[in-house]
Amino acid sequence: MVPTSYYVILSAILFGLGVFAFIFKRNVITIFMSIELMLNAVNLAFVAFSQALGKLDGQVFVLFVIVVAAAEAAVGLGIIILIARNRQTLNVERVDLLKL
Amino acid sequence: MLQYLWIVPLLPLLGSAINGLFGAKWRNEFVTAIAITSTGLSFLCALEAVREFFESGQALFRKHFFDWIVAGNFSAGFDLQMDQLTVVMLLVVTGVGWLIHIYATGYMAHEGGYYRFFSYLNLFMFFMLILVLAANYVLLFVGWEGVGLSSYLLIGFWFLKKSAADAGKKAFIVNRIGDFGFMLGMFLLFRAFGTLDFSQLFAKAGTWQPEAMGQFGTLTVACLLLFMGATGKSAQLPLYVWLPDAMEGPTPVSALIHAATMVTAGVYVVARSHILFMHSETALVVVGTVGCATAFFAATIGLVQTDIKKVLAYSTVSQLGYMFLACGVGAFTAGIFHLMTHAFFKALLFLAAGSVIHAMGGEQEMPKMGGLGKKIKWTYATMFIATLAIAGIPPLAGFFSKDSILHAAYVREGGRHPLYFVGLLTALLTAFYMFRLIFLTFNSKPRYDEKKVHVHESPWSMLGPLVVLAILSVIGGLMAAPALLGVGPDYFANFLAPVFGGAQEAVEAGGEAAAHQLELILAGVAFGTALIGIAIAYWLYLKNPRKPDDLAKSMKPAYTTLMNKYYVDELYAFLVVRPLLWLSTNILWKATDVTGIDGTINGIAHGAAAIGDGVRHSQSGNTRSYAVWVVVGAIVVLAVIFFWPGASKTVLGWVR
Amino acid sequence: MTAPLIVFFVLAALAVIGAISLILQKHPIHSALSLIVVMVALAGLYLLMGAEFVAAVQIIVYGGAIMVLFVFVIMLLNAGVEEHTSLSKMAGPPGLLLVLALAAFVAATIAKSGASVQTAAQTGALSSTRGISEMVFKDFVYPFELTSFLILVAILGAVVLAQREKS
Amino acid sequence: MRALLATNAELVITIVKIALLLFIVLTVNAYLTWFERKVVAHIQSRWGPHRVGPHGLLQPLADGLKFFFKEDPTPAGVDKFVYYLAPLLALALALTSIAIIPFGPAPIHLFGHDIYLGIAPLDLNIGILALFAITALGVYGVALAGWSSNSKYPLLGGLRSSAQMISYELALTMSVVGVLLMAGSFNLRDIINAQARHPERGIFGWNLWPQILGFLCFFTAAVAETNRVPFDLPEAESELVAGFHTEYASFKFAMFFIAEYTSMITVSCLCTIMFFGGWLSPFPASWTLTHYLPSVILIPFGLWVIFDGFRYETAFGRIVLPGLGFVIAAMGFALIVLPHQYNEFIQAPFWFLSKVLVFLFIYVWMRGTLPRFRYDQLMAFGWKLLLPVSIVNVILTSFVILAKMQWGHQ
Repeated sequence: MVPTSYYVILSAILFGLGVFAFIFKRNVITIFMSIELMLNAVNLAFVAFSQALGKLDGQVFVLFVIVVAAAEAAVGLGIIILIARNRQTLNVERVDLLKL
Repeated sequence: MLQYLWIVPLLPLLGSAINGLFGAKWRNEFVTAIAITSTGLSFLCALEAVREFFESGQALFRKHFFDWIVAGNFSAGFDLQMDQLTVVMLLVVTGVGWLIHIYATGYMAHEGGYYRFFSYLNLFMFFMLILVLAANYVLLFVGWEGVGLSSYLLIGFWFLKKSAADAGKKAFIVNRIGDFGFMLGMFLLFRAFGTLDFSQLFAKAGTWQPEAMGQFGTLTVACLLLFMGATGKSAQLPLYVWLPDAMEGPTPVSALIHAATMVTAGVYVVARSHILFMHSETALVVVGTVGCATAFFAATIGLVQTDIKKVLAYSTVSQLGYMFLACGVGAFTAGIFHLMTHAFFKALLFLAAGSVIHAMGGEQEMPKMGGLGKKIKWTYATMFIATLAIAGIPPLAGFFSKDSILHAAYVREGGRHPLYFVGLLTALLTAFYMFRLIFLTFNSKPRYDEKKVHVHESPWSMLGPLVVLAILSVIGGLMAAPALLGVGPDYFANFLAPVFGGAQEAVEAGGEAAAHQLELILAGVAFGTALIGIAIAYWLYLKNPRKPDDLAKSMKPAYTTLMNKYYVDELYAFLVVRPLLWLSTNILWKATDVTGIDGTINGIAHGAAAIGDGVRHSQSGNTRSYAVWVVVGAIVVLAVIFFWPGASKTVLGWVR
Repeated sequence: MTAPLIVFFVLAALAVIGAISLILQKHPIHSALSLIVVMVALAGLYLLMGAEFVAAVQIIVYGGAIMVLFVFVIMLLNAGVEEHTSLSKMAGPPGLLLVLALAAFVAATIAKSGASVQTAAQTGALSSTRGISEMVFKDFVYPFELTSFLILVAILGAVVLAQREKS
Repeated sequence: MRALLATNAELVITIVKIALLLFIVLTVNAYLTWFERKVVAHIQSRWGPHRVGPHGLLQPLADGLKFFFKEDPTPAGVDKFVYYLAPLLALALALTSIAIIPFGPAPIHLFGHDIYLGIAPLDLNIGILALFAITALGVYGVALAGWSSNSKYPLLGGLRSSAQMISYELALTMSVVGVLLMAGSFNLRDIINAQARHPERGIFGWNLWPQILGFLCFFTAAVAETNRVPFDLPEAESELVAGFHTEYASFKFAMFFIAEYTSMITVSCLCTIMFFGGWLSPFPASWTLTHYLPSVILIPFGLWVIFDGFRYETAFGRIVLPGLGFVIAAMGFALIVLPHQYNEFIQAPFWFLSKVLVFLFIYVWMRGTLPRFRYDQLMAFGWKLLLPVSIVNVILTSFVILAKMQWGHQ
């Protein structure tokens, strides 16, 4: 049996990497992906705890997270398409004005 | 109907609402129908309720309809109650009110804002009914303020006329002063008894120790404060000033509000809380003195007024003074009795005066009238009856009520009788100025241009109420007659006995036989004085009409003083109004409002702007900088969880 | 070193490497691919933990739908290699520090709590699918319906956003 | 050596199974191409391949050799990594998906081990879900291939395919839900056994009848998932040259090819399992005579092949065909003469494979007859017809099941 703390620490590492990507990357899409990475890390922690505690709530919650992530991806990518269409760039540093 | 007592006040409210909301578009007939039916129905309901009340034979009926205010240990429900006192007031209000409504349909027929007028009038009915039906001081106060409001609206009905608008404001403000005292009184009562419900409060108060003369205990103070409210509402010294000006309003309003019903609210309140007053010698004396003084004072002013309505107004003030005098000497029955009779004949007087004004095409100055008696017979007849009544000529209503008051005053303070004699003198004055009015208006030769003004009798919608009221003022007092003649009890007193039972013994002190003897003598004296007054008036205004002017010239200072109503308004203007204006202009407006409040608010706004201007620069618009901030926040949170020993446990708790 | 442990370490290594390459890759497509690797690895971990259903959903939704959407958008916008600006170069080291601090804190907090979590009952593989379905449709039925609405709204929003305004 | 075998027998068995399955699948693929070309040719009243070997039977071998020995150019400016990754991904996923299919109920007893037909463990509770997961990943092969080869036709193909596959995946998944509800399990074996609840009904116990809607949706969506006619827009020769694999040559192209045919097989297997009772015989279980059907089919077929071989023109054909025919006929005889349980054992795979064959034929048949959709038609069809219908199917099914539970006569 794998100790739960292993899973949790792995999820912590993944989360950290996600955060780093979130700060470090410049492409909107990649930043968005790093958010997904963070979500995944959290999901891992959820499942790990649910398995450790013998309760299924964690897994159910993961399902909800996934659903929300799907919705978020749909809307977010729509927005990204709009940005790319209006500003001809995907670099967040070039997208720092509210008005054009 | 007794179980659904709330219908009685509700009907006028409905009428008011309907007229107020839709009346503007309707023809006057509809508005009339709504107004008359609503008040009439409410009158019928009231009659039915009274019938059931007597059938049930209970001393006091009260019903809790719903909780209105419940806060902590304070609770004021929408409770209505009915006892004999309420019955009297209820019938007077609804009955007279209804008559006056009918009258008004004729009087206001050609006025603009017809629907508005009736909407206000019904609103007034609603509040007045609430006032008389209320079973606790809070609800009563609602009615109290409500009638104040509607009186304000109606006085200022012709709001385009500056004098009218000012009169409305004056009435409102002066009443505020009284209400201020009234509220303080309520607070004090609640503080002392923990309730404002009549039955509970009086039950508690009945057990208290009566407070002797000059002893200012809770009850005394409370009573004085309540009386302050009463003086405001019922136009007693020193707050009477608003009532004469209130004559700016349409005449039916003067009749209904400023003669029959609203102004008697003060008397009603004093009578309603008679138990409190009976427990405080001081309060009673104050009430009696103020009432007596007002009666005399107003009567003197009334002597010289030339405006027909002004005369009536001052007479109203003085009659109200009578009522308070009665209350002051503990004869609440007599007070209420006079209240009722006065409602009849004073309403009649006003309506008749209105009819006169109508006939004269809006002329109110008596010096420009005269000799109308032949032209408008009905008005003349009815008004003459009313005058006899108020002058105290037996066997009309006024005689009995006034007589019982004087008798009570005499009996109450055995030995010295200042109140009694002043009252008597006032009776004389009353008779005088009333007949002066009659002679100036109806009898002497015409002093107006017959070509211009063609005098005409009013329509029956106006005369009908006059006749009814005339009948009432004739028979209104007969209930007390048997007692006077010694052939039976005073039915009115017996009728009210359940309410004032406690109070009456004080009056009935002294042997029965002696009392009756005395009563007859006093009645005779009163009658005599009345006759003297009439005689003087006759001699002055019919025999040799030159005389009054000579008199006026001969005693100029007194005359001018009376003419200017003792300069009371000017006095108030100097003592109260100007300092107040100065205060509000310099301190409240310039200093507090402009400098203080506005300054603070603008300062806050500018501060916010400045801060925003400073912080703005952290908003670079660069997503990743925001991300950095998010991460920093997360780190701080984790640091707290990590370094604060208790927290990690809690986190575990969440994990579990 | 039992079989599960070996599998765990292999998958964990895959996940971490994938995440790192997500950061290091210059081209969004490559980042997306590395992210897919991470997700598949996580699905494997879920299987290892006996959460079969979650694993399947992870791959179907994340791998099969969301990431495809990403790839699709990247292709559609023909996103190129991301360019560097002086600012972005500058942002690296402090960001790294921050993240290290964050990871350290998380790890430490877990290390504190980990022991006690270990003591919890290790009821490993329970028939997750049936149980999950019962929970979703009994205990969590309202949140579930809510998510369905969320999805609907998201679809509409995406359509509204992405459609060219008629001009 | 023996020790190793003893300790990780399971591992060894699995590896052997995988190798075997790979070999079979690849061969079947190869001959599937031959089959397709023949059938289409006959539909179009042509002969099809008939030069290489008798009836062109060696044509697949020739093609294979050609794929191996052709030059393999890499276009300029492609994203190398992805360009190489894509075909691998496609092939790997296709082959993995087939590993989940169970081919028979009963194990073979060998070296004291129970060896089941099919690679996946018996208690793979998420069987169908795993399959869908793999199919879902299948998009990447096409999409990435299209994108990475840095050329407009492939890119269009890739875009089309990714859009198309996502769209039809929904319908695919939803249409199966009905079956899952009826079986109450994701496990493929459970699903098949659920259809055997009433052995006396035979073919009428299959999911096909209650789930006819589901079946239609499923099959259509599956065809779309495999990018086959009439949904082969990603590789629409007439519009996009060859769609996503325009830039691929020789073996990498072959990978895509194999992947496509493998997924065809997988889908056929799925249809069989989901709706056609898997390895169940269409006849009521009480009938034992039908158990000799394999022999009854094999023997005449073998005899015909021998006869056909004797009157074949080339010497090679005269040698090979009779041999083949003899083998087939011999198998048929063997099933009769050998002990009873062999015949019993062969029943399940026989039915399974024959049903799969029918579906493969339908695939080819459609390719021979149907025209291609237009892109917008495709999308409209997927979103506006398939998805709603499959959802309706789910609702109906669940209602019926609920009603049965309520008035429980089932």
